Amino acid sequence: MSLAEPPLHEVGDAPGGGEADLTPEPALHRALGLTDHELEEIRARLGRDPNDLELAMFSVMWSEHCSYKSSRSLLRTLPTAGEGVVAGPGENAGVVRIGDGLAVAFKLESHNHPSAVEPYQGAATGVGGILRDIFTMGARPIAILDALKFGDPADARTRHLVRGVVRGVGGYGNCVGVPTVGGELAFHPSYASNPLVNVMAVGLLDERDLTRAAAPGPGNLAVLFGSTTGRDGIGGASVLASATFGESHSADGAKRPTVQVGDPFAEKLLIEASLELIGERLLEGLQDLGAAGITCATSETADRAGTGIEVDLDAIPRRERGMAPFEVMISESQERMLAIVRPERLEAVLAICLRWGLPAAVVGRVTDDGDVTVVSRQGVGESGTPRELARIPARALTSEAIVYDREARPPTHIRRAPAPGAPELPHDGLPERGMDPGAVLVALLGDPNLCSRAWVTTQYDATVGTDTVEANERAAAVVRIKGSRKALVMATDANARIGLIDPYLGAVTAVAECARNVAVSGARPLGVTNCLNFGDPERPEEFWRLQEAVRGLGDACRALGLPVTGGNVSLYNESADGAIAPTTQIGIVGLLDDIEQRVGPAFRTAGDLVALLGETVPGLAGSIYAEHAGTAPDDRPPGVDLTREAALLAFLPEAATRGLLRSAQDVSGGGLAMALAECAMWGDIGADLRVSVASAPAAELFGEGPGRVVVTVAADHWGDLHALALRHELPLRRLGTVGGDRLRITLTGEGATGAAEGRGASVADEVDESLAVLRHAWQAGLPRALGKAG
Amino acid sequence: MTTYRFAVSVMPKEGILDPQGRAVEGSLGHMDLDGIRDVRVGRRVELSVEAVDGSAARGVVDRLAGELLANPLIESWSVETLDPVGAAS
Amino acid sequence: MTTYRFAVSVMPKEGILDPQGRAVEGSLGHMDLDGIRDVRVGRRVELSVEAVDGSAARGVVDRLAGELLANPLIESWSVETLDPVGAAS
Amino acid sequence: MKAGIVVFPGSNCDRDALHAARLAGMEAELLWHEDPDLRGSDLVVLPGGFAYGDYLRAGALARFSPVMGALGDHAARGGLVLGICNGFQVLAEAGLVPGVLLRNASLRFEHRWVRLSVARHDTPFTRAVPDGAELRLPIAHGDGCYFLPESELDALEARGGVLFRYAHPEGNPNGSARDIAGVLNEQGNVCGLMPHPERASEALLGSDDGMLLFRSLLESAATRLAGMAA
Ligand SMILES: Nc1ncnc2c1ncn2[C@@H]1O[C@H](COP(=O)(O)OP(=O)(O)O)[C@@H](O)[C@H]1O
Ligand SMILES: [Mg+2]
Repeated sequence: MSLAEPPLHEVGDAPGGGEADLTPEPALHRALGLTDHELEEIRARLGRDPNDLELAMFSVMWSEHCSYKSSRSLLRTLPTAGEGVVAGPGENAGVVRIGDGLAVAFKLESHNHPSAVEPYQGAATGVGGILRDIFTMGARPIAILDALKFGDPADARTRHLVRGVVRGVGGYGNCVGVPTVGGELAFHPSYASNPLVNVMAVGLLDERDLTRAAAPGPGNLAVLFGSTTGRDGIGGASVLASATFGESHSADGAKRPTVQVGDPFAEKLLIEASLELIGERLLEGLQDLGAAGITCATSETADRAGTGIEVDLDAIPRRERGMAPFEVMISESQERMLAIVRPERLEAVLAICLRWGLPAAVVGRVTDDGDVTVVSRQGVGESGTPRELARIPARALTSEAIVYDREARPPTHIRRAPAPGAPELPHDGLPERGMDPGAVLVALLGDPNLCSRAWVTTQYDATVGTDTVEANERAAAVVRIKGSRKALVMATDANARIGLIDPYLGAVTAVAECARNVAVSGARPLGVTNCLNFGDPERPEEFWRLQEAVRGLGDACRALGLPVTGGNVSLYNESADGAIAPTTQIGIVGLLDDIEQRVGPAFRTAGDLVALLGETVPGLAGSIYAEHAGTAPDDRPPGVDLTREAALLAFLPEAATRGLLRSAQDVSGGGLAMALAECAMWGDIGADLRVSVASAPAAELFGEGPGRVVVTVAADHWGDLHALALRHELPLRRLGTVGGDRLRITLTGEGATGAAEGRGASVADEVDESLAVLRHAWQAGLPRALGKAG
Repeated sequence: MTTYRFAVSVMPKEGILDPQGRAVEGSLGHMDLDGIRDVRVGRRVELSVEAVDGSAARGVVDRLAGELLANPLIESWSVETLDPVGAAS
Repeated sequence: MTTYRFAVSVMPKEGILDPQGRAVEGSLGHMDLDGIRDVRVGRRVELSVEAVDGSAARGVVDRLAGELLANPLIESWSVETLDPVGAAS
Repeated sequence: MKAGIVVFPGSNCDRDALHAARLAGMEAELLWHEDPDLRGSDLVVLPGGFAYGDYLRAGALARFSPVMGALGDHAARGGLVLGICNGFQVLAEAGLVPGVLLRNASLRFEHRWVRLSVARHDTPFTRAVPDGAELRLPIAHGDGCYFLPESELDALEARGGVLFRYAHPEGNPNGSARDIAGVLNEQGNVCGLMPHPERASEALLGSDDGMLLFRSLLESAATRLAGMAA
């Protein structure tokens, strides 16, 4: 099908920024990014001075990315226990049982910095990395969701990044044949020089295939298969070369590209070979190679099994000649896997790799000394006894790596959100003079953050696999499971605008919205994965934001009874213009027991009743509307009532199972009016509605307060639905009926025109637009925002 | 004004993985062609430039190659001058 | 056995639409580069061949180019001999 | 009837084709590209995907796989061959159907639902398609722009070699000459098309129009067998 290859390099500012380029310093450990304190800690763990190779291995394993040294203490507070969870944080991906002997594996991961440097390859290798985490567990990847965040779409640099990243996600995902069924695309100024590329992958496995990333059984062999090992991804550590063979760093840097090129074709072969090896029961353990390459894979698998691994450096298949030991040990060359194999099964393993055309080699063996050792015959000749180049206790590199308790300090003047049920403000204080709700709705439909994503999604193969039931432009994607009536429902959400005002509330809001998005289809959420995208944790304000977000994540998951099964942390998302908006990306997978009972978002039949489930709370801060209209200083984002969210999560599946719902659509970005417009556009049928305005029209129509769902119900089911809502203590407000080819929303009640005029504003008291007008605004939004967007 | 014709070669940088080259090598076995190694696949862009003189034209090509045709992070490029008529055919 | 290195250029034939070439021309506006015309985007493949002598090596390359690297219906190709070390960089 | 679905390294719609063939009631199995034995398949399907990553040119490397020789003989004997998307590209590169598939005019990968008009109903691939019926199928490709020199296009159309065309309202998604979405070889037993009938195999997935092709193949195989028996 092709277009797997990158396009001609796009016009735009030359890619740059992002990576820190270390210039050699007298003290090698500093040049490698280790502090003097960390060097002491290393000495303490070794009981001696590390040599250069060991120092390089520590420097990558003790990096924030691999060691989670700033976030570990926070992550420990997250709720991880849950019904059916068979693998949680600590594994490559979370795994939850779904019955019939099946389980689902899922995880979110970031590739922000590489994508800022080289958008196509950065995004492509991001997809490759998260897919490996899924099939390493023994699961066949069945879906990809991409959550993308950029700066102002009018900016040339942003357009270059958007095009590159979208092409990269598609170029890789389309080629490996895993459908990209959903995701997020958001624009916010804080991402201008630091885009976010978070990718979620979902896999399906037979529970018996669940594979651990461990290296048990001294005497077992470590087999490296997949691509060969090159000099890519060595980055900062390349300063070592100057130390190792006195090369000038610049000449040296030129030889070591920091950009990694993905090979989706190799990944596809890797998927098939790995799943075949697992299916044939040939492996004791399997681990993907990501950050810190072989060093990470060997130390993590050894540590998990309480064993050691001796790495035979000379046996590692290379792409280039003359690679230094440290280059081989920390190379981040893509599309590689490490398998732990019993000697008697080696032949069978190599045969399968060969059949799939994948280079494979025994690169070490499991030992009982708990150390990762690196040996080589170079210099001693074939006959001579191998030299030991490095010996480090595996756990010193992983579970016992350095951990920090960073200082947290709330920034001065941050606006806190009201506690649930706090007294309402008199009004939202927004300028309303001359506001025509119809015109505002059309404007919101065309907003880059709310409009159709077709320009992106048409570049992704969403139907490969013949399981995709719902994809894209939907609250959540629905992927059926062949041979059963079941389906998996998946969504990913974040809320940067609220996170910016209140990181705690930002995380809570994202969890609530994501769970709701899964539940509106009638599914029961199974678990939560997440990606914490924040700034420099060494700055107390930034660490406070991270701390608050994790607290919100934990509170929300506990209140909704959802286990956190895994995730990822991306820190130092900063640029000259400061840190990005605190971004807690949430991913949730839910289970639908009977695909036939799924509920879609679109209006279906004329005469059906339209109702709003949940209650509108005041507060417009953090909404897209507020971005257009401007918020008053005393305004706050709406709070989240987690008890009510929990009730929604219980109500929706029950209503769906009992067949009471014709449609259900979550109210979020753009508010109630936006949700109603989507239901109408997607169903290609209008509605005639009356909305009584309690506080202010803007809050009623465009407020993004959580806990609300637009539902339609056949007239003769109204009673039952109402009774069910009562039982779950959920307000259910009738708005009108489905029909016609216009969306008509008449505002009533003391908050409408009259009251508004009382406040000196003149508000048109109805929305009355044809579906054609709404659809046009919605579809034209993104191409316009990106400027023809070729 | 004279018209000059150039060919810009854009190749994956040394050390950068070249998936296409590897795939070609991998499939050669099926073609019973022996002895082929180190295959690298890149792009060749031919174009005409109208300019006052050769060095002006060359300047334009160099900018185009460095800023648009090649991605300096992963690709290296070189320029070759063709005779006005010439093409790779 | 000696190792020879070649570069094969594969270009779209005259009259074959070349959307990539058009795209390059299309983006020239953003770069205020004038006088560029007739842009054609093709492929350049560099490879080494081990053979008893130059003509044997050349024979291998010609076969590879004609049967695999180019599709005669839409592409023309030409071979250039490089010095063993050579690359586009 | 027996269908064999070829698995090249990088094929990714092989299991989808298997699923659709079985749904249609065929006996179907996967064939490994390095094995020249077609295992007595009446129908050979070259599935969608990215054989050899589509590196160099879509289908260019796959056409040298050992199975392709056997496929050529099968086709020459009048055996049925269906190439879907990447499979179409492989057939074109191998010269088993006329034409080439160039980069999409948009220069982008295009995934969307399209409508196909069916030019003939007297072929083994379309006999079960009701007259006048249009097929709703998804496309998912980066190189689907069908090309053939003008004169040859006329000849192709004259001999009824154009089987499927992109139809309105969605229209031509990739710039294909004369809206061509699928073609037939001279003998009419080898068909290549860019859209994915195997993905439109159940209403649940958005359409089951694709099954009309698989049912057509099942019927025609049945009548052939009957013919041989008689
Ligand atoms: N925000 C988070 N919440 C829960 N678990 C997390 C989070 N971040 C990381 N983890 C867990 O820490 C482990 C290491 O993460 P990571 O380095 O991304 O794994 P990998 O190297 O396999 O991609 C994983 O098990 C991951 O699930
Ligand atoms: Mg991993």
